[in-house]
Amino acid sequence: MDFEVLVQLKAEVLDPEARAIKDTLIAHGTTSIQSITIAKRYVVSIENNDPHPEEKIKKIADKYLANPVSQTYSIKRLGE
Amino acid sequence: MDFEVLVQLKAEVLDPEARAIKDTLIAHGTTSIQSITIAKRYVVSIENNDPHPEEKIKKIADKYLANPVSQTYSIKRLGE
Amino acid sequence: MSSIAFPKMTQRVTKPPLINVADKDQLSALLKRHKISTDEFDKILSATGRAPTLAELGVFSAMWSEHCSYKSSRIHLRRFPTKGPKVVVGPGENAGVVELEGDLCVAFKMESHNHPSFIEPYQGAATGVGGILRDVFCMGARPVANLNCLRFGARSHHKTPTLVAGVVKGIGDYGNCVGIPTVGGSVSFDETYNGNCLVNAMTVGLIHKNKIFKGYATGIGNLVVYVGSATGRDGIHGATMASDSFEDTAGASKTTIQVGDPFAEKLLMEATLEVLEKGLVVGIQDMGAAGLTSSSFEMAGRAGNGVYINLDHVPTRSANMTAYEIMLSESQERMLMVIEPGKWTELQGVLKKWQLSHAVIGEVTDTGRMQIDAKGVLEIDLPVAPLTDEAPVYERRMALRRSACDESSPLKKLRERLSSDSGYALDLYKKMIVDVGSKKQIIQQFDRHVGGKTVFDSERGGAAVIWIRSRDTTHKPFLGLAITAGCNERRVKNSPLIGASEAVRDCARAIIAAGGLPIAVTDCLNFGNAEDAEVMREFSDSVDGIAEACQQLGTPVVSGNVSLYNATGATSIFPTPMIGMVGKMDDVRKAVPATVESGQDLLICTITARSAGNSSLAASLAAKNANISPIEGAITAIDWMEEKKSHEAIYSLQKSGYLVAARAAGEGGIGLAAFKMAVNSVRLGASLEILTSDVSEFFGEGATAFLVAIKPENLRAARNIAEQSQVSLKSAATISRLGQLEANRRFGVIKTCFGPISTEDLLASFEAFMPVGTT
Amino acid sequence: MLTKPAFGRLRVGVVQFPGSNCDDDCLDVLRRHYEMDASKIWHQETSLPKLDALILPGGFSFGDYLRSGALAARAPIMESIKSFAARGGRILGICNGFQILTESGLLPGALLHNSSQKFICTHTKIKSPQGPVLKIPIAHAEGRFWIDEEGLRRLDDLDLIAYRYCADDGRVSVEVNPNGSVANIAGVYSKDKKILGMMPHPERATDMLMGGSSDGITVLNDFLQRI
Ligand SMILES: Nc1ncnc2c1ncn2[C@@H]1O[C@H](COP(=O)(O)OP(=O)(O)O)[C@@H](O)[C@H]1O
Ligand SMILES: [Mg+2]
Repeated sequence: MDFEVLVQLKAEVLDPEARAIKDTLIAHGTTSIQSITIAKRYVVSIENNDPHPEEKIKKIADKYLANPVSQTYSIKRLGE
Repeated sequence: MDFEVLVQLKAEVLDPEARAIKDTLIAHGTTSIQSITIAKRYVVSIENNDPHPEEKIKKIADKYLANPVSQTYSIKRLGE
Repeated sequence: MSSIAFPKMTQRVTKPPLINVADKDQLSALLKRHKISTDEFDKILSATGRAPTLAELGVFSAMWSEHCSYKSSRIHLRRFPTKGPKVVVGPGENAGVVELEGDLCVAFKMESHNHPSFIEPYQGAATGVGGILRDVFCMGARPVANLNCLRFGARSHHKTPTLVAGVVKGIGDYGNCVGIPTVGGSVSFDETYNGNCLVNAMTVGLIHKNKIFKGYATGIGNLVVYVGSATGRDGIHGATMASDSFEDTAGASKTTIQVGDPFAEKLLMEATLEVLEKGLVVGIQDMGAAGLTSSSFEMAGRAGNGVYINLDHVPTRSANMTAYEIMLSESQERMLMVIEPGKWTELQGVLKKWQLSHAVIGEVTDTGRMQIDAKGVLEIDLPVAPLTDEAPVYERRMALRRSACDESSPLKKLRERLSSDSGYALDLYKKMIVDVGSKKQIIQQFDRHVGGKTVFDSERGGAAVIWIRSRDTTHKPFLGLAITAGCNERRVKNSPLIGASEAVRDCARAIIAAGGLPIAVTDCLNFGNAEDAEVMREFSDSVDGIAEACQQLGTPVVSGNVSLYNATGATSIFPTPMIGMVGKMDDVRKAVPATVESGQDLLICTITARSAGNSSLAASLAAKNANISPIEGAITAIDWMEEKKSHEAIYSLQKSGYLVAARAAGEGGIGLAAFKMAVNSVRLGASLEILTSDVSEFFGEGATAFLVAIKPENLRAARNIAEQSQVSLKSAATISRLGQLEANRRFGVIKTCFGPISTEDLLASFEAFMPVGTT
Repeated sequence: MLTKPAFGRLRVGVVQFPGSNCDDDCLDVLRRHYEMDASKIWHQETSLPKLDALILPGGFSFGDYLRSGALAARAPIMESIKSFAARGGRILGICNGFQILTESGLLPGALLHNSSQKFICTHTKIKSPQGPVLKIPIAHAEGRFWIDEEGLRRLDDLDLIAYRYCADDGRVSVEVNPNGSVANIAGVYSKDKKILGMMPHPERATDMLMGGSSDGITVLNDFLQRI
């Protein structure tokens, strides 16, 4: 069973990398870019016979993948 | 118009971060994890009046967001 | 266009809403959130002559905060010796400056980022490094070295691994990217820091005497220029403004964590140094704590002028930011400059080259007031002085901590056990070694070589040595700096007065051991709750201890920082007055390392002043590892006459060229100091034999000043030299090349009077220093 | 072999990107040790002055955002650098400079996050196929050289592996691989051997006072001598 965990900076937290990429693209002449945001996408595959996969992935995301001080995350089960 | 660009290491390239997370999870007693993969997810928003947004995002991904030597990428247009 | 006049606000749309002082409940909630006492609010009212606006209240809250105003510490800090023939800029400026040789000066300062690092270790530590770098380069000094002093909770505490991993990575990623080598510091673990870690960062820079810039908003009509990253709702000071009746004006926003951008910092640094070199600004200050508020008020305050700012011109990152938010944001990598209008075009050229956003946001006025418009509303209209020079000063209550009843009994027992049970002694020794730990896992994450000036860094232990190596030929070609920082908090806890003196003395010893001459001191005074009378007494005594040592050593305090309220519930941290010291090296080729790196046969000797106090186990590393709290037992005051004799001896020994290595004896007694000195050669296969069999000397701290490594054939001559300074030099250990029998061992052996130690295991635990954690 | 004064007549440029931080260190060696009249070249230039060689120094160009070296590899100056290379110009990329060269396709392979996932600053021993063991420091977070098997074979066949991490005695083994690089590779040449990229910093080992090694001079001599 595959889960996608998307981890992203909270809204309004400065993302200097996204800013630098955007600025550089524009400086190099790429037009009509409005914004760039960056997230990390984890795909965690859990054995099918696990009794509580949803709980497990939530715990993993909470404890290991996202930093609650600065980040938010979302979980999606990927199509079979 | 928003595009998602997912950039990932090629399958044959070791991702030490993914491995470290998996190892830590297992060491801390989390069972039934089969695999973890990590990708970087860019959401690039392009102005609606851009005449060739698809071409543009492909060019940005090709030229900037992914390094063809070690990475692969995929592009998806995000729902309106 | 060669100059620009700032477009003044002519038409104000509305009057700003004032706080309703009649609503007592609401007012007291508001004051509580802003940490303003009712007495202080009365002072505010008399300064403003009316009820303040919300933004004004925020400004008072920030400027009168402990962090900005030093209100609890100020009366004590006055006791520091701050003057001296080498002092060019003393405390009160962004960094202290002392003369090194001729016009060449050193600017340096240490600052705390404890609280943010505990909340978010990576960003907290990173932005701490960013802040201290800006303090130094905004004076026009080019940073050449970073150091950091870290204190974490017990290794076994569940938070410790994550904190260590995050803080170390944060410091490394920031300093490495800006390109300033991180060459030294200190770190230790103790349960006293379980709820309050300490992250103190220090930067040392080089500057020419006639090119020192200060934070003065001088010249009526001069422009106030904002430079650097845009302002977001980052780390807004004090509480968020959710007060019902103010919702409309306050925007009720959530504050977000401060994120460091070392790339932006590097650009800001290059631009600032270029702008200052070209003389394009009159005054400059970084926007550190309390951001635009403290930088603008302090610059105006120092110059005795007023400043007008229109916040509509401030580059912002978030939409609809209120005056309150813009004024109190602590977004990183920003600078405030005051320039003559005629310099605008040239300034803009430099800032554009370095891709920095910038804007004229105001001008210097003769009103003596800070007047700030936003969206057509005069949000702030305050006299400057009450917020700066006339900020409240408190003489907090002090009380001497009652000491434990039978001070010496646990120590007596420890001493007896160590003398009678060699298995126990050996175990305790190993425990101490592992507790101190190799700093390798930390320092490998720091670029220690960028800049090409590093002669000795943390890899060699002891003080760092930096080779000035400039192309400027007015100074000696091998001129350098010796730099060190730290403090032994257990000894300060034991006796704040003596322990703090010792912290200064130990820094001086490290510099002297490296071959340097101590010049001046910076400090970062980390203490607990200022409203706890015993804590304030610890603070006051520590100040006196530092003052005494600085007086004795001729090393004035030229900059520093105070961090109070490092407490969790009723428990305050051990008093931790971190000391940073800079010394001069006339010839870095003659620098003496603190470790031996070769397998050659050597003698390790102690340098002990004749009437030095007894070695004491009180508050020692041995006591810590035997779980004896530092409150018990006493340490003896420093005999400065004798101390100076040992310094003299080291200088003479250096001149003689006999010193292969030298280090301050410091914590952990001769046992640990000998281990530190020899560990790298043990790794190469040499063996270390510690000859000392006296438990007090082996484990105790206090009596021995230095350890030196010399060739055996030089013993007699070296002893003669030491005796001329009236100190004794005795062999305490030997390092010897491996013999035939041991030739196939990977590491050498360590022998002590308690028995031999298997180095394979010991070195593995010594190096597995960092609790494993992820960021 | 050229003598020091002969080196001194070479015209070498050091390219400065925003975030470069070893540009001054490189210039310093060229000026102090080789007595060259070397100069910096700003990344926004669109043409190069007349030069014998270029150095792309270490640092964190554009903050190393995106991937280290990626944004610099697309900077305006790179077009002229590519034509300089095409004309047979010599280029040395150190650390971030190496990353820029692989990102721009001037050198093969890619430089990925160290397998430890941590920045590492330490002294390493490196060795060219025929040369002596050299002590040169490294300082990087993304220095794991990666190339596919075929690419590695090609590097080997054409003798394009410039330096490998090795032990004190010159032996190449996993134990002395600081970052997980394929085949312990620390530096590689372009096909025509005119471009060299390496993670270790030769400019940081040009005086015995700098960590007890001046082996970096051997590396720089070797590079300059090929001009
Ligand atoms: N947090 C730190 N950051 C950088 N360097 C450090 C840090 N902590 C310790 N060091 C350095 O590591 C070396 C060894 O430190 P330590 O174990 O305290 O022994 P020493 O007695 O030599 O100071 C010293 O040179 C010190 O400056
Ligand atoms: Mg120390």
